[in-house]
Amino acid sequence: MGYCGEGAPEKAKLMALLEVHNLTKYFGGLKANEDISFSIKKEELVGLIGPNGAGKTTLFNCIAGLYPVSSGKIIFSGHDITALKDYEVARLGLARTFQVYVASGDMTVVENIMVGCFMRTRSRSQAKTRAEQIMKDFKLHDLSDYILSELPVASQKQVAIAAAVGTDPKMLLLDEVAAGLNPSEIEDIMATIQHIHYNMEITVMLIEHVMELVMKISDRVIVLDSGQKIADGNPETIARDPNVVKAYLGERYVHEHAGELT
Amino acid sequence: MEALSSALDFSDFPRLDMIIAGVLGGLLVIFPATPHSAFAMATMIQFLMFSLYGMGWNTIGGYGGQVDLGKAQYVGIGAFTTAVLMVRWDVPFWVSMPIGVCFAVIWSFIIGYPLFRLKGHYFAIATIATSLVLKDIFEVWDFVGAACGIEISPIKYNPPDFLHLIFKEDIYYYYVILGFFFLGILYVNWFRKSRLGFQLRSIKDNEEVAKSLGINVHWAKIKTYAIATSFVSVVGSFHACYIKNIEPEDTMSLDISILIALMAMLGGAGSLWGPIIGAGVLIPLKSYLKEWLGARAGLIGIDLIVYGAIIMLVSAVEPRGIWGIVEKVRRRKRN
Amino acid sequence: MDILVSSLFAGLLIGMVLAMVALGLTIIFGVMEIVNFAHGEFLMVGMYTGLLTAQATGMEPLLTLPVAAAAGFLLGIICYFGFVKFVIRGPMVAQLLGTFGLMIFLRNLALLFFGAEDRAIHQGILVGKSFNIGMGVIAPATKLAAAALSVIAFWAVWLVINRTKIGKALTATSLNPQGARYMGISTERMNALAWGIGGGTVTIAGALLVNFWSVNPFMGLLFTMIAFAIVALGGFGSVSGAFFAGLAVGVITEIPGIWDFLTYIFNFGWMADVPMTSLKYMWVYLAYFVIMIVRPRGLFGWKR
Amino acid sequence: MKKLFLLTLAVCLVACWWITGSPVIAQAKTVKIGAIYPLTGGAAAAGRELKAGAELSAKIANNMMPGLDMDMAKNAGIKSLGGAKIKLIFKDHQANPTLGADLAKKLILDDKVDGMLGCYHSSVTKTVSAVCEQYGVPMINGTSTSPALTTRGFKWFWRTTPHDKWFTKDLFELLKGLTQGKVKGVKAVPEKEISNLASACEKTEWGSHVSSIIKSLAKEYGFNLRKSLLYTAKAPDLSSEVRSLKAARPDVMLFASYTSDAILLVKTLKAQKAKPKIIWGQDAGFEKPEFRSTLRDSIVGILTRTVFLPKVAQIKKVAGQVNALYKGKTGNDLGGASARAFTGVQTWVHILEKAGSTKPADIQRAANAIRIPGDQLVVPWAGIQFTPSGDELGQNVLGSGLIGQYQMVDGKLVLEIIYPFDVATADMIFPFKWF
Repeated sequence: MGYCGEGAPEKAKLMALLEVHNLTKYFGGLKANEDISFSIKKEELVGLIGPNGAGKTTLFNCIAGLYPVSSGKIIFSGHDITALKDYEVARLGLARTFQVYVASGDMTVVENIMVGCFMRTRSRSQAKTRAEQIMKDFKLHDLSDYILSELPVASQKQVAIAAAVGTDPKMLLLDEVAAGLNPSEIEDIMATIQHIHYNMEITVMLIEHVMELVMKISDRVIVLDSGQKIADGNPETIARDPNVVKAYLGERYVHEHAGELT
Repeated sequence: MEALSSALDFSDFPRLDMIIAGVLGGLLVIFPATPHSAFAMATMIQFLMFSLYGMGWNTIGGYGGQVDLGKAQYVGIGAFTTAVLMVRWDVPFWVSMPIGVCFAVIWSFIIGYPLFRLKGHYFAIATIATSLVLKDIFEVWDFVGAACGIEISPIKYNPPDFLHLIFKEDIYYYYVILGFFFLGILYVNWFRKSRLGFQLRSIKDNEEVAKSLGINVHWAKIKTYAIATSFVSVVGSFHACYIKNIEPEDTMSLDISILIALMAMLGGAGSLWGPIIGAGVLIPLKSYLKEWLGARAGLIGIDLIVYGAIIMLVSAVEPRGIWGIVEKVRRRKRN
Repeated sequence: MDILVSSLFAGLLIGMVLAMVALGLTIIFGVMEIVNFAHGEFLMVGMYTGLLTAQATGMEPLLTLPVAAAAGFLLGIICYFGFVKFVIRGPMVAQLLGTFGLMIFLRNLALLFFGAEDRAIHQGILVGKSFNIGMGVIAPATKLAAAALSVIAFWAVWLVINRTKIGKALTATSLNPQGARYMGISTERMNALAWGIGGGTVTIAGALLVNFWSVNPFMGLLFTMIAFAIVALGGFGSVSGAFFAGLAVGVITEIPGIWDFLTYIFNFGWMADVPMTSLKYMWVYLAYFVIMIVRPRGLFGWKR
Repeated sequence: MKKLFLLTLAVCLVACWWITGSPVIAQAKTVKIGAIYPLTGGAAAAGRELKAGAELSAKIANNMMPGLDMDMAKNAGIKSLGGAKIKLIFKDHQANPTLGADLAKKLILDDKVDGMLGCYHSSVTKTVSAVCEQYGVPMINGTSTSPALTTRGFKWFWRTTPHDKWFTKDLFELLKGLTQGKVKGVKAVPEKEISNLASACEKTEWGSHVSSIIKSLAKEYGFNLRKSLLYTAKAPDLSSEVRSLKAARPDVMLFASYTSDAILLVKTLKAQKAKPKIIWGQDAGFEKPEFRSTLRDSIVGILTRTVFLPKVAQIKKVAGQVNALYKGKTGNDLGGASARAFTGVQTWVHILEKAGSTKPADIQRAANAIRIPGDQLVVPWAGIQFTPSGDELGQNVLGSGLIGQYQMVDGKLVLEIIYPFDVATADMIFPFKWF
């Protein structure tokens, strides 16, 4: 469908925020990402799915500047961030969370979020007020003074997201925020993500295994399999895409149940 | 003047702490008025000096989690700058001290840049190496008196000389270092709540995450290392005027580095009071054990044996030191 | 010319013993990634054991090796079960702090028992004998014997690590403790064994060194640093690497001689004034620092 | 939780009030003298000698000793002070200057001593004398030989022993004597045969000064100093130092070493087959009992400068008597350290007799005016008299040194005097060879 013929503000809203061109990443011999290209528009909520070892997290790390890419180009809001260090990328407004985030040390919840806020301000008081604001939005204010590492995983993930939001980013990369959470916690996380996306107007890209979550909240889903992008479209089409099904269920199953899916 | 207010603001500590701290602070101020032996006085000055060393170490080693075992080289830089300037050109302490800090900071940048590419054990050992290298250089460098070191002749000045910090009675030295001590506490109190402080603590927690939050980890570490350095260097300058005869062998020896680190680690690295508690426990223990068992019973080294035992115990039971235990107990009380 | 050759020769000789010193450290590190700051103190214990047994029994100092080895092995095991065991679970800071405590403890225990005087032995058939190999190279019999023995010991350890079942188990533990545990290897016992071997080898080195060097309670640290330098150079956890690195460091400690040689060649006035002999060990520390910066995994490192 | 706070509280309190030691009240009839010696640590051996020597001297001063031809043995205690007894308070500085200074403060302020004694290591003497100078407490130094000590213009510091410049001069006199055939039992040696020197000195205060003195004197006497190096006394190994000495092919090797490094040096020299014609040690390590007992016959022929040898006992009557007492007390003969410590205390006694009070000012006056005749002393000096002015303030001008050589006399290792030539007790072994 073409977006042509719409208003200027619309245009501004819909121009690409993140563009990835032919990104390829090798680890020594093995190919983690091969020739991946996609672009994400402002205020989109994109899901990135794929079977284990498909190279989703590697892709994130390349975008966030944790790994140097082997070849390809990454543009974020007009800047070429291919060669930038991770903290430089973060300062440009591309925040991310980690798949396994083990909090250690003695920092409290509020302090953790303040670290994020300190990226934009030097003043402690400003950072503090901002952090408190965020905690209110995330319904974390009653946890404020607890040591993070002593809280349950769910809260830790919430705080991690909150800290990332504290850097007030244009875009947020969420890596398996729902992994290892129970349904009700997943509900909360989902609410949080949607809050970030709709109320805070932050573009979100998330890796997720919990399908109902992805399918429910994503505007668009990108599917990786063994390092390659095999599909890209809205949830409904993805769900029916034979490649995707193959990727998830395997060749044989698809052959046996041919016909059931069309 | 946000910095000042935050430096003076201890409100995040429980009232009990503040009361105790206040009482102890008061005691420190009135101590010289009480009847005391010269030995007790010397011990107290040692205690204050090492608390300051510890505070300095604590910024990088405690809040930043970078175990630095090379602080003695900065004691040396501070001490020798002051001594050389005073002996050769009669420069007052209050001038030579900042100069010493400059030298120390410059050196800290020079070695800090490569040093912080290392982590953990590798970093710790490398700091020892650098410190020993500098010591060996000083021991053959005639300009700073080589291995004989430099003597600030007491008869060239007529005490009390506040400009050159040459006194006869220790009480003057006591109050000077006490002043530095309180300033140090305020500074660290500001630091731990400053942007850099927060960044450092999050680096200690998890460098990946810290980077993802836009922190330039390498640079943050180097900056803090310089801060720690200037602390140590200032006390080093004071040491020169207090001892009046400094040699690389006992000013820059590794034992100093170790002691500095131990003060903070034992008391509780990464907490404001940690280094002070550590020094408060170890220094009297050291000197009095030495005095009693060492000199009397001829059991030389017994003090350090007890030391070693304590250290091993702490590291096995509660790595976060005495303060760590306190906090643990508290938390158990709270929930 | 003579001075150069003889220095290099002496460097290699002492290097073999130094390699032996570092062996224990690298094994322990390889198996459990803990840096033992008390390593030099282990060496000191070895030297005292050798010295005291030799003086007490009046036997040939080189024959005290088994005693020293046994002592070191015990010391290692005791340290592990009595202390290290509790520290390895803790954070890195705790390990540093802990092994430091161990260092201070052992050092001053020695001070208490043996006093601060340097001790040296001057007995045995080898004392005072030395062979003139020519080119000005004079090899003291004690050093020759020490070097030879340390090579043999090194080779033996290397065999144990690479050829025997236990050795394989050790390697397995070092590569992947989890996996090793699944394979039914008791990592606990392997760690203890590593400490045992570590202690044993370094005390042997001590008993060798005491034949021509003097010992005092404070000497440990120097050797800890030397051992670190060697291990860094040879690669943390690499046994064969340690040997060659040892030789290299041995030569580094002979830089004064090499400098003399250069002085005689170029014969600039200022060269003679450089107090190289006082800077002897500085080069070792410098080497460590530089190596760590440019090649953090060590020259032959296979593990970090 | 409270407990822990109370603990820290307690410890800090301790620091304040714990040993707020009841300052010792100076009771009449004793003169307290603080003696800071290296009783433990690397030089503990020397420390024991020093302590023994000083104690013996105090004992003689405090009691009548009929069989002894010394003034201070004539009466018990100090007559002019109504028979006040000397009380020595020993402290252990472990060769650490900073610790030494602390101890000095403690002695002066807490123990209220009337005077000080010590400290063997020149580096420690430096800091301790600085403290004494500040507090105006008289200090007599009997055993530190760094020339720098008396050039600082201190008004409360007197040194009885001759310093290294003199001792080193003695050596060069001996070398000159060799070339002129003055030495007992050696006919004149051609100059070129002993013209090449090499020196190795430990690198603290004392050694580095000796090194520079050797440099200047070598120039003055027209010898050719091929190599002069400094080394760490604590180093476990000195082989590279020795090799570099050897490479200079010197005829004469000069050392300034403490005990353990002296032993190590000689061992390594022998192992390296070094072939100097003369090996000379600047006292300290080279005349300690440990040095002999460890190396035994391999030191035959080595020269050492000293201020006292058992041989002196044969020449000097007083020395003989004191040596007998000392031997009875410790089992060893008097050595350089013990004899000089003895003399140090003796000097104190004489000064106090003269002063007739323990007021610092009187002591200062007495010390500057004192003149102890040589026949009172165990050491072979012309006497004790301090320079009251000039650039060598408080240095004893009547002291002198000896040079001894280890020789085998019917299976026993003894130090024979070979310089000054007139009191030489044996033929010099020249050239030196390994036994």
